[in-house]
Amino acid sequence: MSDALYQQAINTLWGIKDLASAAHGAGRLVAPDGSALLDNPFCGDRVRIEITRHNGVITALAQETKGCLLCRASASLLGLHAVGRSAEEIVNVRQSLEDLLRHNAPAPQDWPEFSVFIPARPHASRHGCVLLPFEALTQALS
Amino acid sequence: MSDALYQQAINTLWGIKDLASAAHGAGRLVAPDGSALLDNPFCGDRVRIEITRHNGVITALAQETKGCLLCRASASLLGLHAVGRSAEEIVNVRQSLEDLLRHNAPAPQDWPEFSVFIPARPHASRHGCVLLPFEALTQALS
Amino acid sequence: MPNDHDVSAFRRDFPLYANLDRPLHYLDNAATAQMHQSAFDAMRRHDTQARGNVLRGNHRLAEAATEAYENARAGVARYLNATTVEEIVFTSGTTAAINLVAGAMGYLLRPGDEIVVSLAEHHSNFLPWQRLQEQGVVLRVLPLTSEGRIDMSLLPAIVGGRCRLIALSHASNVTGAITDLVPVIAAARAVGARVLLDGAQYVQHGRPDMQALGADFYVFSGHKCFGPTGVGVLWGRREALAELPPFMVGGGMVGRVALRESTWAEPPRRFEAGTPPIAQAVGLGAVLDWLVGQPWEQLRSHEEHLFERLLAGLRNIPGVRLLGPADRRERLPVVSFNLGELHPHDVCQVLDERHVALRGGHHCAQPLMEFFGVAATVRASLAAYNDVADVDALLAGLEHARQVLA
Amino acid sequence: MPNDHDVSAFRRDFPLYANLDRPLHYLDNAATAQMHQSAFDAMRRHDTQARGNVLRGNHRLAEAATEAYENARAGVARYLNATTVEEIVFTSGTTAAINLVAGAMGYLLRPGDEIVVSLAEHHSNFLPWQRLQEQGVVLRVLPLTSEGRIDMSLLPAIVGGRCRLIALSHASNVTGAITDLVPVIAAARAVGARVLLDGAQYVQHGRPDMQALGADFYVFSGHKCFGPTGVGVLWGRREALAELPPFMVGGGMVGRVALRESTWAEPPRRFEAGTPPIAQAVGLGAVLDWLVGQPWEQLRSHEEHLFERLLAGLRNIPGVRLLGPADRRERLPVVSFNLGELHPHDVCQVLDERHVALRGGHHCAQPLMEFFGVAATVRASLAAYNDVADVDALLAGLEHARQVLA
Ligand SMILES: Cc1ncc(COP(=O)(O)O)c(C=O)c1O
Ligand SMILES: Cc1ncc(COP(=O)(O)O)c(C=O)c1O
Repeated sequence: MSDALYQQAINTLWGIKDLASAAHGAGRLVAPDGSALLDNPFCGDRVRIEITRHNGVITALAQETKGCLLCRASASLLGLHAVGRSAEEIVNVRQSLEDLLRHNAPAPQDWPEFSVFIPARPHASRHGCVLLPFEALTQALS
Repeated sequence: MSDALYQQAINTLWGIKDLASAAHGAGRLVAPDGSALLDNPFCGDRVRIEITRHNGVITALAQETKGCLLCRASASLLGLHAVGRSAEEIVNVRQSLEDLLRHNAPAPQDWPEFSVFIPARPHASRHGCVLLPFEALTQALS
Repeated sequence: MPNDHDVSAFRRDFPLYANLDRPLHYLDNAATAQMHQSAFDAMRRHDTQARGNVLRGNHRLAEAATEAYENARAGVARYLNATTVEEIVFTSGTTAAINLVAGAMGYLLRPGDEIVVSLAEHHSNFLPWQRLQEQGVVLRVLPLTSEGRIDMSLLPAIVGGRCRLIALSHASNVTGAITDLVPVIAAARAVGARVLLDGAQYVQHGRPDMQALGADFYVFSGHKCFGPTGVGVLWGRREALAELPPFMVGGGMVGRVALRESTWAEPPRRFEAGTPPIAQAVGLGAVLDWLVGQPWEQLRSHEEHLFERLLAGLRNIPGVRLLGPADRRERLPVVSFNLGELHPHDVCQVLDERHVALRGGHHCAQPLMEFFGVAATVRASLAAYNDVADVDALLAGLEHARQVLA
Repeated sequence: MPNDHDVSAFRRDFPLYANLDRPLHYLDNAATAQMHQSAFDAMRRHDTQARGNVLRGNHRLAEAATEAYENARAGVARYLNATTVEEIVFTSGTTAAINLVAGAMGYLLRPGDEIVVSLAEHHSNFLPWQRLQEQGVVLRVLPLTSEGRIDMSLLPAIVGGRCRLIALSHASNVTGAITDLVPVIAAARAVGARVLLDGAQYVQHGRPDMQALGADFYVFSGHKCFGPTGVGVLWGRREALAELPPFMVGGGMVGRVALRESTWAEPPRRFEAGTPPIAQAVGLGAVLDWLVGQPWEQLRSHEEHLFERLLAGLRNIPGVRLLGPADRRERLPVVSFNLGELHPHDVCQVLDERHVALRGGHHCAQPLMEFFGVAATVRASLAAYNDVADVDALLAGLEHARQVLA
């Protein structure tokens, strides 16, 4: 890895770190309509997502994440942007995230922070960390 | 393989063929003291050995062999030379035969026909064919 | 020659042929085929540039190893025309793959459930099912026609309401007979039974199409289709794999492990306990990527032409008894025979002196040998790198064996 | 340097090192070690000169393949100081070998029989035993001391009259802790139980002596001792193997196969169903032939020197928590640790950018992670080709990670 790339990775890591530390939506809901608890079998990481919804739209989301920076940053993004979305939109955005990681797709317009995950592209073993919160939300919605 | 070696193999094969066709000791005993039925798991070959003995010495031997030339020649040798031997002698001679095949030992003086098996030395997969009747006799004696 | 297959060009990519210090007429392809250059190259590249454990680490070698391993899975899926890569499980071979399915199903079967096999199966597709008898499963055996083909007229009588699985070879390793799958799949569907096909022999001679065949499980070995030893494949239809518990358990196939109880990963990982045969899977993937691009019409017509010549020559040798279907189109280029009363081992030995590699024995198919009333046979099996000289050396050698041994 | 081990000379025989296009500090040897030249050479020689199926044919390639395969068996027996070659069974790996013993014993165990393992086991030496619970076998788990060593003071309480087998790692893949075998063997002998040792980690660092250890089964994998993937070994004491039925069944391991019932071959063949990983066994045999001649004192003192440096360096990093025995002599050069609250995956990622290959995760030892109260750790594991630069790169990288991630 060139020094430039390396420096970029570090910078992005800071972006990820900020997102992870912000921990948007951290906590539990009192009376969730749906919830899911998911493990990453490779590292024992664990994400719990709880939601309420109304008329098919997410009205509240709480996440509890024991995981790496990538996983926590990803969960934090859900806390930031998931409210107001429908199940369908979440399925699509999960796909966009996977496409960004696996197929070099750009970040979708309304989730611009996805670009912090671009340096994870060559690290297929980490894609699961990024996707885990979105998998959990999809499950909580179904 | 050189033509000379090849010719030698053929000639020896004739020796084996003669021994096999002679089928010394072929048949069954009316009242055997010991018997054994052994299979070669690779080809389905089968040898039955029956013996009578007196004072620890083989007094009669019959063999029934469904097998290849090597196996039949070997059984035929038992028909020729086993009577009059003790169990101990048979254990030793079985070992001599194995040594001849695996460790380039010469044929023992009182079983000179063992030398027909010398061309089988490089063919480890055939050693079992040659040894099978001797294994069966050892088992019949025990 | 009726077609354009250039054997000597084709052989150039089989390094064993380049290393010979004496002639070789290799006609034991049903036991093990020679390995193609693509497998050598892919394995060497892997072991010198991307060696690491898979699915476990996130350093670059581990990432590269995982990528290579998963690419190999995709290559297998392509060759088999599988619906998804998740339908591909790497095993250590055909035998391990069949034991996997039998062992896993063993956890689900109840006494009185039935498994149907045929009398023509290789021991590897017979014993794992026979062994389920110990837990009260009933083994039902399809009989054969006089040609050694599975007698399909008896399917309705034998495949009953308790049948859970029909396990048959796609093609016989003794006679080359290709199983007529249409009635088998129909009979299984009628009672809700699964179908496993043993493709160990078939895969070397063509691409089986998972979406067209209608089976639920398909198994084969790397070493018989020009790939490495130590690796094989279980293809399983998604629903069929999903309902199976694991067979072997250990690292890499779990959800959570707790002291009292553990949970399993989804297929295919559920069935790949421990470090898989990584380099070997990569080698097999490369070979199948090569095979997928072969001009199959041409290869097949080449094999058929040789096989025709071989069968005609064998029929001309006095005292030869040929086993298997009379119609060449119903079989792979594999033939078993006996030369009068001559013992197959003796025949093979004499032929080996003439550089013709055959196999003599029961070919791990003792029930079939018994059916034919023989202890053993001589078997010749062709691959796409064989040529007319190979066939003619065999035929001449048999004439010679008849003289020497008779 | 306190000894004469010449790392750069040693590395020359590991082709991966010659192929690097960037630095590599490979410290993931407990997952997979790099492959030695002898294995490359032996496998290539085999596949280009002696490729054929084993134990089955009598043409020259098959004879040569069988000879190479059986020579490999002899090489393994020599490395392990086994009594006879018949005590060596080739498997596809450690996990397969343990599943073999557990599956075969499963046919013999009665409800209420007990199996003893420890809390420190790799999933591969835990799940196969845990699964026997389904048939009424009782799993008893040896607890650990605070250092993560097996608490031998509890042996008498846990190894009772119904104990049939004690299955423990010879050395832990997480902490490197070497199991104190003397009390284990004594406890097993006292109740007539068998002992299985999981040598997956140990074999890379020394020769375990089967005649001295006193165990009944010993298992390991080729890929962790500089050999190929796709092959492993089960050593079994002659009487111990003789009493086991087969695990997998199929071609090559039978006596007679009949429609109703079949008989099995003697060990080791009884346990090698189907075509074995021939080339891989040959590669492993070559590696062990090379290892057997290594100056072990020198290699070990080299590893110890590096490990000392590594441990001292780790202890100097603020916030590092080291797992495992404090006494270096009680462990292999393998260490797990955490850096404050930093996630192991993040740490490994930052280190990978600095060309240091580590492993982060639960290391297929979730019960042990739970014991230590962590979800995952970072693990560094040394091999004889590592050098001071590798250790220093790791230590500097960790400092850096602390700054970047904290
Ligand atoms: C102690 C221990 N046991 C068992 C295994 C399993 O070995 P394999 O994955 O080669 O089957 C490993 C390695 O993963 C190990 O470290
Ligand atoms: C039809 C058939 N099934 C199963 C097998 C077993 O394959 P393997 O020995 O590679 O496991 C073979 C080959 O030996 C075969 O020809």
